[in-house]
Amino acid sequence: MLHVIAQLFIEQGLNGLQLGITLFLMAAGLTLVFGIMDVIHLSHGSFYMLGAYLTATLGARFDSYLLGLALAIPLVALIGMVVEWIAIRRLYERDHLDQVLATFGLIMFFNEAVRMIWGAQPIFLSPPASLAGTVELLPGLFYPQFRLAILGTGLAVAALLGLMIRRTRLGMRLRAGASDRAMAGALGVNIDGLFTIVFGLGTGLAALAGGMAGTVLSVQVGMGESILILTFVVVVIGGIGSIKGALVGAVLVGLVDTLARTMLPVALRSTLPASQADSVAASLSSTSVYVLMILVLAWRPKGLYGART
Amino acid sequence: MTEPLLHTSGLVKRYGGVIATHQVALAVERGHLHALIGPNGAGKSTLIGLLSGELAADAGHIHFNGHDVTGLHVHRRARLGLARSFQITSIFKSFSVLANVVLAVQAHAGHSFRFWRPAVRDPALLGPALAALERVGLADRRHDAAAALSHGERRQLELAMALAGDPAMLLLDEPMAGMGPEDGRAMVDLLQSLKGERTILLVEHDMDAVFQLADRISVLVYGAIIASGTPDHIRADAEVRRAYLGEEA
Amino acid sequence: APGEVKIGMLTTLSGPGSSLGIDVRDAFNLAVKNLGGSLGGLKATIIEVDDQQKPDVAKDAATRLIEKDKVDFATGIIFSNLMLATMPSFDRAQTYYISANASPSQLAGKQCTPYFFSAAYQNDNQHEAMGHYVQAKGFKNVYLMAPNYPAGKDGLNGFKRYYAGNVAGEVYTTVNQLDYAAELASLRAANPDAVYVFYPGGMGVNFVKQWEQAGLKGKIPLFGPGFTFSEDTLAAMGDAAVGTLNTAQWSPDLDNPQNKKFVADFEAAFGRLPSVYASQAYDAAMLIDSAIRKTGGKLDDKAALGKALMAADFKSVRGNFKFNKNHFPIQDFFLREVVKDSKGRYLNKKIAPIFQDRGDAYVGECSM
Amino acid sequence: MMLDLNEVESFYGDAQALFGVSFSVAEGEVVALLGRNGMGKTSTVASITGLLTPKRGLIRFQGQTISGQPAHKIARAGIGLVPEGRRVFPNLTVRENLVATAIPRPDAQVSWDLDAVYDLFPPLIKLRGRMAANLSGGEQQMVAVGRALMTNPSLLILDEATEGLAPLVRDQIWAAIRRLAALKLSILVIDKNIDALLALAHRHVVLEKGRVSWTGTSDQLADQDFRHRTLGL
Amino acid sequence: MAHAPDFRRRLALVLLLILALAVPPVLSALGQGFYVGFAARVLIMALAALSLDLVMGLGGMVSFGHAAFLGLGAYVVGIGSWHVFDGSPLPFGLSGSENALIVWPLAMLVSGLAALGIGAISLRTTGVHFIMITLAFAQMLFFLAGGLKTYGGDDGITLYSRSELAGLKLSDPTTFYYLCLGLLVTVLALLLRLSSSRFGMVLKGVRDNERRMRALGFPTYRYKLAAFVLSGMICGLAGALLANASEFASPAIMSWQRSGELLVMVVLGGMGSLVGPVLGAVALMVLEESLAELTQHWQVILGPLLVLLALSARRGLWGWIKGRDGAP
Ligand SMILES: Nc1ncnc2c1ncn2[C@@H]1O[C@H](COP(=O)(O)OP(=O)(O)OP(=O)(O)O)[C@@H](O)[C@H]1O
Ligand SMILES: Nc1ncnc2c1ncn2[C@@H]1O[C@H](COP(=O)(O)OP(=O)(O)OP(=O)(O)O)[C@@H](O)[C@H]1O
Ligand SMILES: CC(C)C[C@H](N)C(=O)O
Ligand SMILES: [Mg+2]
Ligand SMILES: [Mg+2]
Repeated sequence: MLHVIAQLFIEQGLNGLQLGITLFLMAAGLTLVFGIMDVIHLSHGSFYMLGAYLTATLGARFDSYLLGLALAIPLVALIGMVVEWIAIRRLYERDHLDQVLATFGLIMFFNEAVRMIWGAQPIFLSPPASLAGTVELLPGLFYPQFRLAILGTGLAVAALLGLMIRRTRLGMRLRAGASDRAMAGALGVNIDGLFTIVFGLGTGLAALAGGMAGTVLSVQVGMGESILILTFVVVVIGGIGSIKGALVGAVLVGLVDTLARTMLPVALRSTLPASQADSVAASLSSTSVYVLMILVLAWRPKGLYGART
Repeated sequence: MTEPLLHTSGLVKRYGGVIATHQVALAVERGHLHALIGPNGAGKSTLIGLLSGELAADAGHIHFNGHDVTGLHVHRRARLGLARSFQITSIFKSFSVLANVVLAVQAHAGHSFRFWRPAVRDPALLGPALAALERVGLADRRHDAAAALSHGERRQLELAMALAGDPAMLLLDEPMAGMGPEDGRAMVDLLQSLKGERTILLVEHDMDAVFQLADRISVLVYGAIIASGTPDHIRADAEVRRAYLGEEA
Repeated sequence: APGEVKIGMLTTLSGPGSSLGIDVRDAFNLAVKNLGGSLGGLKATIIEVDDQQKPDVAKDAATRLIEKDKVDFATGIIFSNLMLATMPSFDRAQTYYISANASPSQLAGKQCTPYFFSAAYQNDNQHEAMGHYVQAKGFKNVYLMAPNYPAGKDGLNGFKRYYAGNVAGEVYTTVNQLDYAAELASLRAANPDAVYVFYPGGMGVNFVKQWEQAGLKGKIPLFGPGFTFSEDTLAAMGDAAVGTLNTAQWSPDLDNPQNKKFVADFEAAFGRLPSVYASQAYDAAMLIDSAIRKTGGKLDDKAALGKALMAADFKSVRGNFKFNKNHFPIQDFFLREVVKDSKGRYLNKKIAPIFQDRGDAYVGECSM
Repeated sequence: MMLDLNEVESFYGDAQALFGVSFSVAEGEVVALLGRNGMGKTSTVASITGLLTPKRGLIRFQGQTISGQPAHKIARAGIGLVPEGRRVFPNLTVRENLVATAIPRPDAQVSWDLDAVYDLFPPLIKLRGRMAANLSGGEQQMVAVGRALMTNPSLLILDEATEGLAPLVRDQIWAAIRRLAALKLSILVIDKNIDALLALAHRHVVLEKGRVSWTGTSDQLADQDFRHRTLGL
Repeated sequence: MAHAPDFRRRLALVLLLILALAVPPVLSALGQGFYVGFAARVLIMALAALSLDLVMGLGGMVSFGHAAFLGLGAYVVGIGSWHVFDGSPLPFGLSGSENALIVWPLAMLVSGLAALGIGAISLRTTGVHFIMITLAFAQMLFFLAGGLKTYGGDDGITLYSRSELAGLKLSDPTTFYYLCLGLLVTVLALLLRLSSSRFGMVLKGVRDNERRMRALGFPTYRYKLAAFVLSGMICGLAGALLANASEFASPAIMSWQRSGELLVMVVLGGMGSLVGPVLGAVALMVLEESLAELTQHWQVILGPLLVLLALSARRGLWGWIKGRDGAP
């Protein structure tokens, strides 16, 4: 009995982690755009959606999920750069509100465009057959291979990004440009080019997240919004502009959300009828991450690893 | 002698490891212009910050005009008559020059929970504001946007705002920074004219100005006051020459 | 306009629930097409609106259909929560609502109204049938799952009405939740001897796929209502669903002439097999047609129209069909199995009857 | 000519700041830009460095036209700027501030690197790991100067580079500038400390209301009452 | 000096008011009676946008969670009427009510209190963090509302009848429209006056340079909080009206997209001008409605339109109508 509970905990922990990793891939991209370029990029979720759709289509076209994903990422990154070049670029000097307005418009556009191209019904994406099975992590603890693959990928990306921002000159120039574009320019940094690349990187990561999440959830219009807000929460908890923060924040949020979602009902059932208990639990657990965020901000107004205001 | 308008005892401020202010005991007499000089990073702005209340002291006490203001918020100290200007200019860019000063006056006209009467047409605010602008010589630019002022002009606006509240004491952090010789001289004359009428604590790297204006000078090095006295006495001080003045003066 | 009848087709055309709405819309249009573009001799105009499976959107759309488009009948709503949000509007406007699916207990009982007719079922029915079967098979410790909304509750209530054994767990997930990893982990830990899930549309697809990915298929028997294993989603589930048993009032292989025509026409027109929802919509159209014909096209005589509807004077694709006093059907329910046929199509086959002339548990509370 | 301005007119929105500024800086020449507050010194600098794009007129640097070019191209062409009001990157450490925008030119006769800058401003050594936001005013000023030197410019522009510096440090900076001048680096300098400029600059350009009102040598300028009569300085 | 634009501004205001008054008769003349209800809803959103501009435009506090107050207002009305319908009593011996004179002020009170709580915490942060923390609070209320099973959970409350206001028949669209218009104009007038008052100056000062405000001696936190609460109350009133307009109250009202729409309306119309947001609301909703008539894919047009607006219209519609004017 006891080991069943232990296993349950581990398994739920893994589920939490896996949600966390998806969030991280989103948050990493967003924290670059949001933290470093100081753009409130609401349409970040749209690129997550595009990533999922393109993975689905291309995957079906070449009937290989992995090939589809591999093609979708650069493609979405490219789309991202074009969007940056056309619209986002003009928003850097603007205040956050124009950014909200514009990227809000972008969400509308992408959602509707996708609806026109792919239709309003969700597409169901299956993981590659090679990863479809389960692994026995502990005796009796079976876990889907594909979800483990998602975990691994995310962690690898985290490491690479951290290095890029903190160690390389590219990273420094980015942060410099973020705090004073004009000055960085006057010192010879081609900020526009730099930011275009970062934006591409961010959207590429979003595509990766979307392509992987598409198999766990489903590929549908609006999938971007549902994750976008959580992503912002992650970024803020972790500290805007900090990749490390994004990772820690994402894992925290993932765990809190999953554990709340599984433990709260159990707790409440003792007092309420099942459906009551579950809806109360559902609403409480949905708020849990926001409570977490507010607590973190109360304790550290700039987030766990936040430097800039 | 009478009790000083402002005096501190055992004032300490740490930034993590850095000790920016170390056991500072400073006394500023009523009506004096007291200059605070010292190398870069000595802790002058920090001290100003502590006095104005923007920074919280880690230890020690600050007495102003008979009150212990150590724990008080910035705005409470300002109400008691402590006004500061900033080393890096800090104004309301989207406001007109006049509105900047009006706001400064309003700050001292009791609370601002007044929802009806237009503030900029309120004589109670307008009078003092114009007076302050006259004083710093910006009256003729009063309708321009503050954003359109040049660096030096902004410094003048800074001072006008500090004066507007008719404060008992001015904390001026490098008011002459970035002023050309001409405007610099104008500023010196202005401060000259304020002497006696207001108590002033002046942080400045322009030694000509300092030695011309100051009644007393305190020298800050590594957060501690290493010397304090009359201009002549300071000019003579070998330690000060070595640590700060160098060949000048 | 005289000689014309306006139908408001308010249904779910986007999101995980859209496979249902699309079947309902297509089948209804098919029926109208087969009736020569008219209903009861009146030229039929169908105004199509997507409710996005959101109560607020549905409520708003209903108001528009009534006040702006002035429709004579409304139909199409898939989900009971939307039905309950909108019915008061139809009620107040005295617009007949002919349900092609959503049929919540509230409207069958206390809140029953003359302006609501269900051409589908009462939400509990399919679940009752499966509860009856699972009980008969002697399962003692069953784990129940459903979306947390009125129909979810109706569903599990229906199941428990006939299943008397122990409930290993009763879990209500949020509507349109798509990742069930956490729930599956808890389910496994509870180790039940059978699992019953009510997950229509995309929810079902994901649940069944993840059920297989988690390695549970074949380890624990999985049952559901016809909704969970329905032709609109079977293709997406693929082999994961093959062999599962479920219960419904209709199946593509029902052997009656109108059904043979319906299934054939539907597949010809849309290149896919109809689902139980499609069958309900097709009947809804036929019902409206019969009623208008009875009243000789007098749409403003609401009372006469009500009587004509009540008569249900049409040939249902499920064979025998008649209305109870609460305007909900009395019909048969049976066991189905998901199979993959020679043409590679995934579909249900009727296996064994369960209920004859089944009404519903709430008719007693209805004061009509 | 190293730098050559020809009838440059610049605007902030529709407020004109420069009304046709013309002057030039020869190779290895130190030119001082004088003028009271609000006369257009910084605007001139901004126009040269591309922070402000001139509406009319021409700016040429080492023969090629730079007016209208984006700021980063101009900088890469070899113009280093110490801006008015420091503008260090607050969210970078001192060291990062110095290296982030560095342009190594090993071939140049004086090539600035970290060590060279640390020699010039020893206080920065112990501050190298500190976020620039947490520096004192003067410390930031040192970073700003060092940062510009690290781009190894052939024309260095200092806009109030000694503002807020203690006399000692100020002297060090003047000394450094002299050294650079000696090494045939062209320099355009704005400063309130006329005496220092007299000792340093070959030529002086006085701006008045966005126009060049006088140019001449230190000797002419040294004449006190001439200065007052004609320039009001 | 600033007279010409001032006159132009007044003229524009008068014309707008006349326009607004003409809406119901014109519509019913065109046999488009249905749209009177829509127009009322536009005015209600305008009121909400206006309340947002008070904190955002004047005070520089960008709240991404204002839909929460809209929702609270709506729920007060919804719950009031639900208990009338269902007969069951409320806690603290209260009983359900549909009397506007009781329910609407209550709605303002409740959202005001919520604003007090949310503001008290959120205003400790600034900038982007403020944006995000207000969003977080709104999301919390959104999900909590979804947990109120008794009041329909995610599916919300259906009102069986509108509030009663001394004699007025609010169920009549035209009456309801004029009531909304009256409230909107009154609030707008009050806020316009407020914006140039001392209180208004303080808010604008905070928006520009809060640090300096404190140094000048303003206890800024207090003023910001006061503005936030006032804004919350106005938005709550809008919520109460909205529940009546759609005879429905559900968590959807509090969704972040709704908060986003409010932001869009404000920026679109011209932030800080108070009149602007009203125009912004009208423009956005009318645009949506008419595009939706054109094609079901109207968002693919509206989206880029918004982008263009963000990139071009710096001072918003109103700035463009009334012409430029000097700084305050
Ligand atoms: N936020 C901070 N965090 C850490 N150290 C700080 C911070 N602010 C200032 N310091 C350090 O405290 C010391 C005093 O700084 P301060 O600004 O008071 O110097 P100052 O006397 O005003 O110098 P200057 O004349 O150059 O303005 C400096 O060494 C500075 O680096
Ligand atoms: N950002 C700006 N927007 C509008 N006008 C400006 C701006 N900056 C400067 N000006 C105007 O341009 C004119 C020249 O300003 P500039 O800063 O070039 O003078 P300056 O010689 O550098 O003065 P200072 O010695 O005070 O720095 C001034 O009258 C000022 O009002
Ligand atoms: C079967 C489900 C898709 C719909 C359910 N019967 C309801 O009324 O909501
Ligand atoms: Mg200082
Ligand atoms: Mg200047």
